[in-house]
Amino acid sequence: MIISLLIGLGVALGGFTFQTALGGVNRKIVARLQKRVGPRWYQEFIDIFKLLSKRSVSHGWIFDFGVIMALGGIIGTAMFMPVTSNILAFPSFDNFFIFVYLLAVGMLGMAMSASGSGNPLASIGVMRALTTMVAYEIPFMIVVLTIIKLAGTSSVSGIAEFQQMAGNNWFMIALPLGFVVAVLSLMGMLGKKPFETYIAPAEIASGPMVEYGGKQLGMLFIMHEITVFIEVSLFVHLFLGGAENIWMFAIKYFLVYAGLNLVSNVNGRFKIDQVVVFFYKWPLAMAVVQAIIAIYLGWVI
Amino acid sequence: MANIELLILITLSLGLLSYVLYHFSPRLSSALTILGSFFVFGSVLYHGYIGSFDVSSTLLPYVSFSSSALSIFFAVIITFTYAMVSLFNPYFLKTHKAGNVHNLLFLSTLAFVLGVLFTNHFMTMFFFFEAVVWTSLFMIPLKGSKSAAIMYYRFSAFGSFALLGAIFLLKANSGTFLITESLAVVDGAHQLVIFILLVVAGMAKLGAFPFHIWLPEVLGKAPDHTSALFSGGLEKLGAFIIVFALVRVAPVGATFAAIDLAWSRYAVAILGALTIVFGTLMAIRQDDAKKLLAYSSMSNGGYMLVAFSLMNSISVMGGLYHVLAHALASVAAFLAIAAVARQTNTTKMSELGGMIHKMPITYMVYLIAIISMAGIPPMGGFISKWLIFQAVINKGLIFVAVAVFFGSVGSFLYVFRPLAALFLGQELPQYKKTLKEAPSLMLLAMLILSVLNIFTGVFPTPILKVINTVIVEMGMNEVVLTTFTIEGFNGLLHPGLIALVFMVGVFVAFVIFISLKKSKKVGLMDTYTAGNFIYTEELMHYSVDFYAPLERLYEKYIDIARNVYRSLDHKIKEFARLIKYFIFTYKPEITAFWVVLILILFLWGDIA
Amino acid sequence: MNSTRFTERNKEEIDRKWWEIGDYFRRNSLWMLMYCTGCCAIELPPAMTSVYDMERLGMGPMATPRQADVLLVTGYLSLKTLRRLIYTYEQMSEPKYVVGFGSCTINGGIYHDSHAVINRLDQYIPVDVYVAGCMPNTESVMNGFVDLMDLMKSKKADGWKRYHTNYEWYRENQIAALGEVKVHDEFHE
Amino acid sequence: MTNSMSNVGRINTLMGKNFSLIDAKIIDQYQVSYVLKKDDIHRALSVLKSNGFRQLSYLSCVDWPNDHEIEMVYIVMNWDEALHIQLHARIDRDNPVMDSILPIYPGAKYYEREAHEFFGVAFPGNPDYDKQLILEGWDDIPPMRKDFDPRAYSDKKFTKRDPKENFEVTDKTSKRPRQERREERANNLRTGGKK
Repeated sequence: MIISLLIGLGVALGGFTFQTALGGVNRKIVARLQKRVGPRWYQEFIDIFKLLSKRSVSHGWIFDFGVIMALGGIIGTAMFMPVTSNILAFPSFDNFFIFVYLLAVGMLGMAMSASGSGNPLASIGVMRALTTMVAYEIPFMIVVLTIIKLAGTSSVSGIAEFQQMAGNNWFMIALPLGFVVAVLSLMGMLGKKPFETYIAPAEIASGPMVEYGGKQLGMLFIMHEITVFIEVSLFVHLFLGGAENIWMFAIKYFLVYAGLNLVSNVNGRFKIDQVVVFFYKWPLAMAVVQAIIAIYLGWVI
Repeated sequence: MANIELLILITLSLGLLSYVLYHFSPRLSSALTILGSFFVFGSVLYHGYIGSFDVSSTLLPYVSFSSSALSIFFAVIITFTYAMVSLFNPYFLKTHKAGNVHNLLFLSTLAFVLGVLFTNHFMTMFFFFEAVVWTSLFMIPLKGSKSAAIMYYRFSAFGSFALLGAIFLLKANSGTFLITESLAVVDGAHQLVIFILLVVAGMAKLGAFPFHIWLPEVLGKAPDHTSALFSGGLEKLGAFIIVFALVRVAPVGATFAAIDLAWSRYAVAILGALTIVFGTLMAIRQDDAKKLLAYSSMSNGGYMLVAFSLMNSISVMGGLYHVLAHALASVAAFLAIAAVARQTNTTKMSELGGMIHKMPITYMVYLIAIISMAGIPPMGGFISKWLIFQAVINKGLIFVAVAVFFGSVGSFLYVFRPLAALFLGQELPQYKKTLKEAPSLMLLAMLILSVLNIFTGVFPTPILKVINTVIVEMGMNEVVLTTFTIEGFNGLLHPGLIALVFMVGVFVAFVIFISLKKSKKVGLMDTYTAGNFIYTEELMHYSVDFYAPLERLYEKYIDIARNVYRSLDHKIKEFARLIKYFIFTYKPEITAFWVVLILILFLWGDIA
Repeated sequence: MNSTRFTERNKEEIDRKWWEIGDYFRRNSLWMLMYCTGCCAIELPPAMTSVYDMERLGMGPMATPRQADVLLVTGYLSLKTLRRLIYTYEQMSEPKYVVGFGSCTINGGIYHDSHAVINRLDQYIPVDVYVAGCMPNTESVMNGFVDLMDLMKSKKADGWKRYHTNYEWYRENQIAALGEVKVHDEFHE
Repeated sequence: MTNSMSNVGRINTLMGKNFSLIDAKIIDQYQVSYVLKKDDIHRALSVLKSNGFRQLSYLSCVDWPNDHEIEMVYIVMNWDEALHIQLHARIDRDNPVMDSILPIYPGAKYYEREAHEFFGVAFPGNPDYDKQLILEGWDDIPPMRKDFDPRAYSDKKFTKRDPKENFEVTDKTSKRPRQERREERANNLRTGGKK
């Protein structure tokens, strides 16, 4: 058990390191896109360690407790994450719903802490984040329902293995409509450009993060990086057939993350009710159609 | 106390005694109520666990009892709710209009609920059912609102008539009023009608769509701690009836081939799905914290409907566990809100804020309750939702799944709102001085509930084993359980492991936090205001119209169900006036003529 | 006796080392809070975008004072804005730095004889780096930032410490010019 | 064109008929200026408002210290005819009191407060004309009066930086390498590290 826990912590730490480095690389890519030089690839590490070294302010115990709960919940979630079929802390317990709901603990912690700061902009940001969540989560869950029904297991590594066994028949190809929906939902999850309404620095001063500085903000940055790691890895496992070895995982992960970044950088920002209407129009319809085609009619490539 | 009949009689007489005692010492009367409730809960739990209930009845005429695993399961949950709420009683009696009857009504509903659960005779059941309705009816207006009680009575009467109709049809079908015997032989054309009538009776009691109108009215306007009773206790009677209808009355009609489910069950599942969606959407836009929780009760009732309608061991286990988890969570949440309302005299979120600074324990209780209610590990709600998801996904019910997922994510929205607006945010000056933490008895009740909320989420196996006996009793296969894990259709769940890993994560985060430089404490008003100097707390507290952008999208359509009932109400009144106009005129001979004519019409077939 | 003194010195040494490591991170990741009071603010967009690309120095704009490290005061400060500036400066988390732009923050610039505009910013809050010019061109702005990093490296950018040690003095100056830093206004009550 | 001029004419006759004008000036086809007595201002504004001049564009003052008078200026505008009318009236400078026009133009509230702050004119009828608006905690005579000396105020209130007499760099040799490095760095910054 102890060894499993250590492996899990290793996955969380590795995921954090990998994603943070990749975040820096992606900032470089975006800078290149805009004809800039861009920061160093390890800039994100510098940012986070700088924040941890600063002296912050605290608005009472719930402000700190929420941050601890947020980071703790996310680290806990990351500990369940399979990287490849072998690197996996708790085999057969990496249930998909654990990721979705344990992630929510982290989010709840952050939301609680933000509201506890007493700043109305933070509460507005949390409201927008939750509203966005109710928008993107439903189409995504319907697509995942289809996948679980087809694969017969809700274990994430099990789903990845199912795709590998079926001759690398990735769900990306088998469920093309669902894949499109999942890409859109993933952009919502990561808070990428058209759906980053809840950060909105110019309107609500970065929303939930408005009162954070120093170590609390640093911990939330760590939390954010691990969250991105969890969400992108979930996507890799569910749609891109997981990974046989760690290099394949890194490549797939990089492609997904960089692709999303490029897409998001040519977009503007939706209003919050536009986000909801957007997700409940085409993505939901596509997800339901995909589910009907795949489950009731059995037309899967 | 092993004899159910004696238990009921003792509870009733304790109620009468507390009524008498109230005139001498209200405190003593409340203590008696608490003792009585705990005594009932203790004996039901103990004898239910051993299985040594004495079901013979000697004192009451025409009444007979039987005990089954299902009824014991429900009885434990409901009596536990009563015991917890009874701890709140002493602090609320003074705020009531007629405090002296409260304890009497409280204990007599408890007695009648036991009657409903343990009787084996349909007519007795109906009698007890009506008794519960009538006694609980008078608990609602104690805070001063009569309209809610009238609404409650209307829908309850509707449910009772449906139940009565089903009972008569069963009697006609099988020739007996005994529950097990009459349900065993039901078949043929009557089956569908009986099924519909029973489901309608259950849904009216559960507050499911389209019979949901009364639920928020009653739970919103009843005395603050009584709402918990309705949500955690009496509403669950509806679930009990639903289980009768869905699990005991065998499936009827054609089967929906693609998902291998009878149409009638699918219809119930769809109704459950609609209940979830309506409850969620309405809960999101409530300003009154109690009404918000009431709509969340409605939405969770929808989960129970979906679970029971799917008719396999995983889903029924999920449904029964949801009954338990939701009872614990919603009672804890209602009681936390009641603890706040006792001091502030309001449950409107737009008038409250910053309660956490004076009531931190109440806040933690509410936090744990809503984590469970939203189905987030490591609390009990997650286990039941996971089981229900397993069943829904296994059946491939896409449209139900949309509703189930929507309700699950939507619950994050509505449970977070009281947290942010009522407990967190700016500390409003009007409550800064007077507010205190809740008194010890109330804290005791809330802490017990919190501990159970966590326990049901971390180590559910003992309870699931009990549910397994219920499932076997219903004639289904038991769910595979080991000491720590639950096996669903497509995966294993290890709740203890999740809790452990979560704790490890929190520990790591705590180590990171504590090893860094200490932060400077600043006040709540010292926040980013774009450089402006703001001194008024209300301006810095975001609590009105919390989800305004989302509400704007659907607020045009919310009144549809209510309008349907209002126009129905109108039509019935019109019809009654028409009859009055024709029949009950000033001339008695015309009335007599009509009565004779109608009698003749009714008796036509029998005479000929 | 001997050993305690040793550990004390050791502890100081360790603290100093940590501080130096922290300084490396801090000077390579300066997050700005732009207090755009005057015309010098127009020099910031070219500094941020592809011509000069501030991001390669690790700098970036931030939304709130809590998150930011360096406060950019771009231009003249009327009494009304000075109050807000002081409030904002006090909300920033430490260590914090201030860069004053243009001649207005140095000696009042073309507004030196106005009844509403202060002359020397460093009388009210500590300034680490001034960028002279009216307006300074973008190279000087960038140079000012690099100078700030050099100052941080040589531990001379200690304005926030000076604000603590000389707080009474700063406070006196603020009161002399403003009367009262925090004022009530009817629009926020 | 003729239309606008006829508008001016119409207003001219309207004003001439109703009020004793001290002076009337047609600035161009879109602007007319009248000088009235202090007591006529309110009536004139109501008449103009009922004639379509719905918008109060501006309200301000001019200080005439030599005449011991303050001149009030009201500018109203008609959206249908594209016509601005300036109304001038002089009031006593030592005791400047002008009744508020709040009942006629509610939008004048903040203009009057501003005028009070900068010129010291009192506006009875405006409930909070003496609340502070722009100058927070002002401690001198109103700053837009001509006898207010901003330089003296600034010298008194704000610390000045003493300009150095001699700007010579004391040690040229030691500064040289630093300047060179600085130039190089500036070059570097401009080209982004490329030659």
